[in-house]
Amino acid sequence: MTATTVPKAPGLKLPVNLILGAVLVALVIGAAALSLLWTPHDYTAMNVRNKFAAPDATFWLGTDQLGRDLVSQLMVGARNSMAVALAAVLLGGSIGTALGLLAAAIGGWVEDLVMRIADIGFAFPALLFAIMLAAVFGPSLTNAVLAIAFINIPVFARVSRAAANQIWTREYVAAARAAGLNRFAISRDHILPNIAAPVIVQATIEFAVAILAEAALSYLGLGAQPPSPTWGRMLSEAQTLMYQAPQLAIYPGLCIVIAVMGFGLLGDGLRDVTDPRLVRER
Amino acid sequence: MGYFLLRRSVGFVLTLLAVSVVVFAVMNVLPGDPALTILGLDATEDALQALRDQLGLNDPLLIRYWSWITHALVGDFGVSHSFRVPVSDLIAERLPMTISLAVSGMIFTVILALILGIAAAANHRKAGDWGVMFVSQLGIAIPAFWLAMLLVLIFAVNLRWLPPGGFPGWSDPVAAMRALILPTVALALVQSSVLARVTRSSALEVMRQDYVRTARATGFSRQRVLWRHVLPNALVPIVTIVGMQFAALVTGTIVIENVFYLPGLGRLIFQSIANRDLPTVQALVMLFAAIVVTANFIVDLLYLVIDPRLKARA
Amino acid sequence: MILEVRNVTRRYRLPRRALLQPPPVLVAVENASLTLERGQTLGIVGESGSGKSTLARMVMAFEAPDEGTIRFDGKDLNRLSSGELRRLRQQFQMVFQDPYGSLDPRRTVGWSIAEPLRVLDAPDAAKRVDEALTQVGLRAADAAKYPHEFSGGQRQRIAIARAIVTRPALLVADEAVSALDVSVQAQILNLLMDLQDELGLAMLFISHDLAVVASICDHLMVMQHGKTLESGPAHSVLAAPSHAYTRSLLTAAGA
Amino acid sequence: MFELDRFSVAFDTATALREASLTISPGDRLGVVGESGSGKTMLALSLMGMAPDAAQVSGRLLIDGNDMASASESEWQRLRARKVAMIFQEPMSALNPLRRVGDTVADPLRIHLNMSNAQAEARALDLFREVGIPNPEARLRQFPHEMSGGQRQRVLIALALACDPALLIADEPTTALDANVKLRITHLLVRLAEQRGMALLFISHDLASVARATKDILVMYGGDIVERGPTQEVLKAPAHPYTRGLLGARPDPAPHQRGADGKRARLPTIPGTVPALHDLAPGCRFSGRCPIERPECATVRPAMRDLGHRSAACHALEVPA
Amino acid sequence: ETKLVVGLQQEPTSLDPTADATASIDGMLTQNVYESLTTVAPSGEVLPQLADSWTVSDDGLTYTFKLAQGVKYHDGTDFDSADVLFAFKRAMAEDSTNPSKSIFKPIASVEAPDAGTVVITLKNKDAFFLFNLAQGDASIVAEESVDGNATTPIGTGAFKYDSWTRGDRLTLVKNPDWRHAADVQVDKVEFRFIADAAAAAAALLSDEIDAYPGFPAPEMLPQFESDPRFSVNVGSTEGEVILAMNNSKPPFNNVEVRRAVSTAIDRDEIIEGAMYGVAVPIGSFYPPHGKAYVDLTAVYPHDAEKAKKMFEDAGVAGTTMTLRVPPFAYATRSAEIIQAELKEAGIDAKVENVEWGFWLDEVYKKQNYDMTIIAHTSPNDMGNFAKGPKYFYGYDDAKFNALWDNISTEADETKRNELLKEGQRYLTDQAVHAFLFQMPQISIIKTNVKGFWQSSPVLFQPLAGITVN
Ligand SMILES: Nc1ncnc2c1ncn2[C@@H]1O[C@H](COP(=O)(O)OP(=O)(O)OP(=O)(O)O)[C@@H](O)[C@H]1O
Ligand SMILES: Nc1ncnc2c1ncn2[C@@H]1O[C@H](COP(=O)(O)OP(=O)(O)OP(=O)(O)O)[C@@H](O)[C@H]1O
Ligand SMILES: [Mg+2]
Ligand SMILES: [Mg+2]
Repeated sequence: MTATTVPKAPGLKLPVNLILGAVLVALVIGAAALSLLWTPHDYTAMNVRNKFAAPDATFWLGTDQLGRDLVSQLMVGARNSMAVALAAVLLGGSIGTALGLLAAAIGGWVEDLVMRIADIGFAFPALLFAIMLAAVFGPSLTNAVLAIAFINIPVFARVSRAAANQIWTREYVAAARAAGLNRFAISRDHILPNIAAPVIVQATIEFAVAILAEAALSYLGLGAQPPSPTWGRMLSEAQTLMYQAPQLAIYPGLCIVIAVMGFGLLGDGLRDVTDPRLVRER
Repeated sequence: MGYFLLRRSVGFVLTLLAVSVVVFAVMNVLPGDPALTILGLDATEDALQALRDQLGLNDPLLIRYWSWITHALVGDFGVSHSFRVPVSDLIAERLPMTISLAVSGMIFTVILALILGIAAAANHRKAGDWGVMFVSQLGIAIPAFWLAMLLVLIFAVNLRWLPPGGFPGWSDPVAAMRALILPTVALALVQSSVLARVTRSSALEVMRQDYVRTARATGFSRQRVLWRHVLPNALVPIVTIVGMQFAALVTGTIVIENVFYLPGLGRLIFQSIANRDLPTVQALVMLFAAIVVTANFIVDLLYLVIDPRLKARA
Repeated sequence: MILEVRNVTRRYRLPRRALLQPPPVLVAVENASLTLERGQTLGIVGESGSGKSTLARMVMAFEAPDEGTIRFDGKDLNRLSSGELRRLRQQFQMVFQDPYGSLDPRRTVGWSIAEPLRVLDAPDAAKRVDEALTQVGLRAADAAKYPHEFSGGQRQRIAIARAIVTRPALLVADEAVSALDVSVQAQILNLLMDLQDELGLAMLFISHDLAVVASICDHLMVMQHGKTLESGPAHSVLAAPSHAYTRSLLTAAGA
Repeated sequence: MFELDRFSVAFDTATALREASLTISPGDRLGVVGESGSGKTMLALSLMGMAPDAAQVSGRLLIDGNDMASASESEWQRLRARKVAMIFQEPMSALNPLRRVGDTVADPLRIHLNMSNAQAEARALDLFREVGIPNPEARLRQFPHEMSGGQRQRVLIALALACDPALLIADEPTTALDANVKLRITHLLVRLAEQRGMALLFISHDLASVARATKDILVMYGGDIVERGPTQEVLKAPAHPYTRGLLGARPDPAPHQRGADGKRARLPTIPGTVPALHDLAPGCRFSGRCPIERPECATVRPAMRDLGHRSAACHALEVPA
Repeated sequence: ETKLVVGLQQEPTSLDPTADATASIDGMLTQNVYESLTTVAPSGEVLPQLADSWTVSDDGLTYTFKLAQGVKYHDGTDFDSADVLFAFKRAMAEDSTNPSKSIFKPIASVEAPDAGTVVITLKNKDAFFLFNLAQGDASIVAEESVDGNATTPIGTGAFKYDSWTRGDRLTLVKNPDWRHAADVQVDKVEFRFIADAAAAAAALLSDEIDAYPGFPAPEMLPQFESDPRFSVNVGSTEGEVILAMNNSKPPFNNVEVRRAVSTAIDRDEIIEGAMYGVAVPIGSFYPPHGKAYVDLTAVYPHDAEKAKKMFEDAGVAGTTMTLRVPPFAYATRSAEIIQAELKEAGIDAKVENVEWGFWLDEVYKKQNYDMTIIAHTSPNDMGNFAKGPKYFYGYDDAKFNALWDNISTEADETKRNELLKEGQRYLTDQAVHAFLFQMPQISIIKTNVKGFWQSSPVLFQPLAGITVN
């Protein structure tokens, strides 16, 4: 008697964006992971006299302005940029989302307070914060991550609060209250999973922002310290080489685009397969 | 509504106050001596000391903060340490640039995003939709300064259609608008891509609503339904994001103003932080905070305009 | 007496019309009183906006009345600490109107049903979920499925299973069958009656459909604009309504 | 004037309407009843040319003799509102919350009938009066959230009537309303249909409303039309076992006392639940729940059998007395 | 009307060269808007300016200047010896914030016997006195207008200040009343502040600006060299780029360690990698274009193996040293290469790119560093090494202090040059720092613009001699 109205399983038809996104992300993460074990050359090995070398059998993509192997630099750059972006987004995202959830859960003056703090975070130049961290703890990639995470907090706080407020009006939340759950348990069990979609979308956007923010901080000496490359730093260093060696800007730029698009598509795809409403619609 | 206004105004003042305390504290724990930055490596110690006295840097922190905040309350933001002119003059000089840029960026963002987002929603799961989703994903991924360089290379250096940078001021509106085109695109493309996606998903959400079906049943064309019924209802989430984006555009000017050598606030705050010009940094951060809070406030008011139902909840 | 609502009033402050005027106040529920014994069903009928759901929310202690008291099993709900209230909540549960909105789409049905048990740390949670599912006419295996895999009627059964899994003394059903079609509605009503017989449930049954109320309620309360128009044993109210509104409802439903 | 001929609406995962044949002529008032998911809404949407994009439509749909089954969206746009109009189930959400209701009603008048703003507004006012909205002048300028459910439903009716359609489809127009309002709306629809000589397709699972509103009735189950005939006759003496089950399940407003054992009488129900529409059993959809099931029911789809001026699709049909 | 548009990297925050060290103030205004008693030719030769002529007493301590006649400030007030008196008193005062107060240190007194004469008496001989007087720090400003100079500079020069749009541009117009106004061809000069090198290149390539002296990106030169619209000049500046070591702290208080560092570095590689070959290596602290220059670049030839051994002998092999680098392209790029070179010699250098304010505070003020890279842009600044242990070099050497005393008081040029050579040799021998290269002055100038100095012994660039076709 349990003839449920399960629609015929749509096979294993995963959305294109999910597959494409997963492939791109795997590519980037793979390269980053591989760089821990192996790179075609020592990424710090320079040979100034062989700068801007054209691609050949030894240097697959040629060399950079100091004669270092571009492939190796890009691989190690993948590792560093991924670390920055993922860490910053995870950190800022989780704090921000937690704040947003808290604001929505408690409401009233707490919500006001959290949102005003978020305003302050919005208004406060990340640059100033990065300089402060560098000044107090010395410049490092970690501090760059912290600074970027910091600018992410208010963004996620806003997005998650808005989404959470909507979910709080749903009847299943009232049902959970009736079940005796307190606000924190409800936030954890019901609100968080159901605001995942907008939060994930925001995370993919912030992911791109983080990679580029690191570049901007590196430019001021507040990001990754030499000799570790990041894509952002490679890109900003290649700015003035646009006319002479455009490939030095194109490759890291392409890497950034690939990584960001990969995570973006993956995020879209994940939302498409996890949102039951979209599943139903299909 | 009155209560709402009151609560927001109190929030506004408290926010600015908190910002001022934080900036003041941060600027003071930062290593870096404004006097040394101004006078350079060859300055003698007594010259430095004299300048510090002049700038009031030798007073205790609290006294400096108190004097600053009491003056700020009456609209006097002090004299810039490095430029030696009233900070308010500095800001007044540069504000038009940044506002022009941010506003044109906002206009560009909104128009492009609405067109693309609605077009994508209208062609849900068709080529147009995929196209917009792909292009917007790309738009998010392209670094702003990188895009800026590319635009300059193509449109200023090679084609010579537009100037590579600089801002002639509004006395010559045509020149001013031409000068704004490239920076606007570089500044706003990312935001526009983000907004296009928000527009699309929020339009799709609205298109599932019953009243859209009613409108179609009334025999209206797709276009009419989209612009008359879907868009206005999709605006609430769009406006939320737009409010955040305005703040992002204002802060985004830091990079863009450098690449296009535009005389705006972004570059000013960058310089002032480097110069440890406390009064200027302080005033600018307060200004940014005010802009952010005001933008959010305007968004809240816009909700009321957009959605008559919300008037009941304010 | 399991539930006693005494002289309860609930006002909502509406937005100010002008800056200097005091905000208008909407009295959603005015001076409402009711009592409910174990194993009995009280029906509340009334037009849309008459304050039925507001009353239900107050009984569920989701919001507090501005005046009056609500006692559950002798305890004043609004005097309890939040911990005590949470522990007491297993004793009174609610079934909502919307069979689609009242289940978290991202959780399996079993998870949702077990939710009140987790709060209690009940050791035999899995067993009780199976039991509850069987009681509402579903299978234990259905626990692993997601809400969107069920029909509206089945979801309402799931919602009821969640409400009875803690073996509550009181069930508040706010328009629990309004969204269902006739044959499913009949099944659910029968189910509620079965449960009442089996568990000795008291029920607060909210509806705007007199026919439905008539088939299940012992007592009846008619509301309009927040006021209680009349109340009493169901058969006497239905047979001899004292208020014109009740009469009009009856004529509309009959005929 | 409207004719469906072996018309089907199918999705990848379900057949929502299976080879339905049906005609609607001017002045008809036809009720459609059936369990949730039986295809009532899909039938209505098909007549509006608004079946979901995902649906595959087959068969013929003739409107004034033109086959519209494969008509383009713009051809349909010309017909909607003027030839056929629809009011939807949920009055709370079927109105654009951001438009004043007067504008919503005036829109089709301006667009389809090229009325000026003033003309359209005057006409909207007339319509508001006609559907019985109190104080219509002021109501024109209100937003949906400022009106009660019954009033909103009237606005929707006014909107549907605006361009004087030949057929008005009402898809569960009263489900969300309380008994008084339900009654009034039902009477209003009947009155309007009679005054205007308009055909009415009244969809509901509330049998009492259908009984009041319609001359003929169509019973649907699992995508099939299982019975049709004059409303009063069908309700009095249902031919199809499903129709009988449906009628039996309806609660009646007389007070039910508890029995001697302290228990109350259960309502009669149809055992089992609606089959999933993707279980494309070749036979009768009702088989498995049917109290009078025969061996062939599971394998052979019963044809519509003519019973004088009514018909039903059942192998075990007892010709009513 | 002839208009010249000049791109500049740095925008000053004030327009008063006597109160602010920013080089671009001098680049725009010194000897253009403001004038000093003397001026300097590209060769470094001192020429008359507001002083028509001067005499020096035999003991080298008393200078008598005859002032130019009929000179007016841009605001119409007259120039005379009282202004000179005022300008010097102001710069020398206790509370003066003059960034180069050391210029005025040797002065015992300044007197004005009459309106056209100024007599300056020194406490001790100063070989650079007349040269120093040409600097912006010694500009002759008027008491009436001095307070406004930070924003509206008033001087006596060939160009008048017109307007300043902060963040964007500063405009000067020709002063028709200047003494030699007939020789000035340009009517209007617009300085545009374009900090970003790529933006500057774009502005040049799209004809937005006519000249960019001090172009910061040597890597972009090929683009301009191949373009017939531009001429690229690479000259010298007074900027010695050094890898500074903290002599007050181990391990760099050990001369052998410092020598090892000098041996470890490969100047050619650094110049190729950081400056794209556009720089002249230096072996000591003196510009190669100077008269007293000795080439000491061969004293510590690059030899990684030897350096490694030297580090081992000194017992520092395998240690980590921090290299704190300010945010200038020449420094950060050099740092990366030096890091690699030190690694080859067995030293792990931890590069820390720091922000400028941080550098000033931590490195310069607090001497909190092991190594850093910095360009010293002031002329005649070998005296830095005699500034004692508090200066960020942490270098205190009685022998050099005595030597510098001699140099700075020796009025005879030949003798002074000999002493300067000795100083160079001594600093190299002590390997106080690793001396890298002389900062080039790269100017990219439209071919139709003539008259920009190829090299510059000073920070200013007179615009009076520039022509635009
Ligand atoms: N949070 C609130 N703020 C302001 N007014 C409210 C609030 N909640 C309910 N109301 C108002 O209180 C009145 C009673 O609402 P309630 O939901 O109890 O009605 P109801 O009888 O359940 O109606 P329905 O049959 O439509 O569910 C309504 O006028 C409603 O608009
Ligand atoms: N977009 C769709 N994709 C797949 N199946 C659909 C879609 N829309 C409707 N259906 C299916 O078509 C069947 C008929 O739906 P329809 O809406 O006509 O039912 P109904 O009789 O109006 O039910 P109710 O009384 O609940 O309104 C349902 O089983 C439904 O699941
Ligand atoms: Mg309710
Ligand atoms: Mg339906």
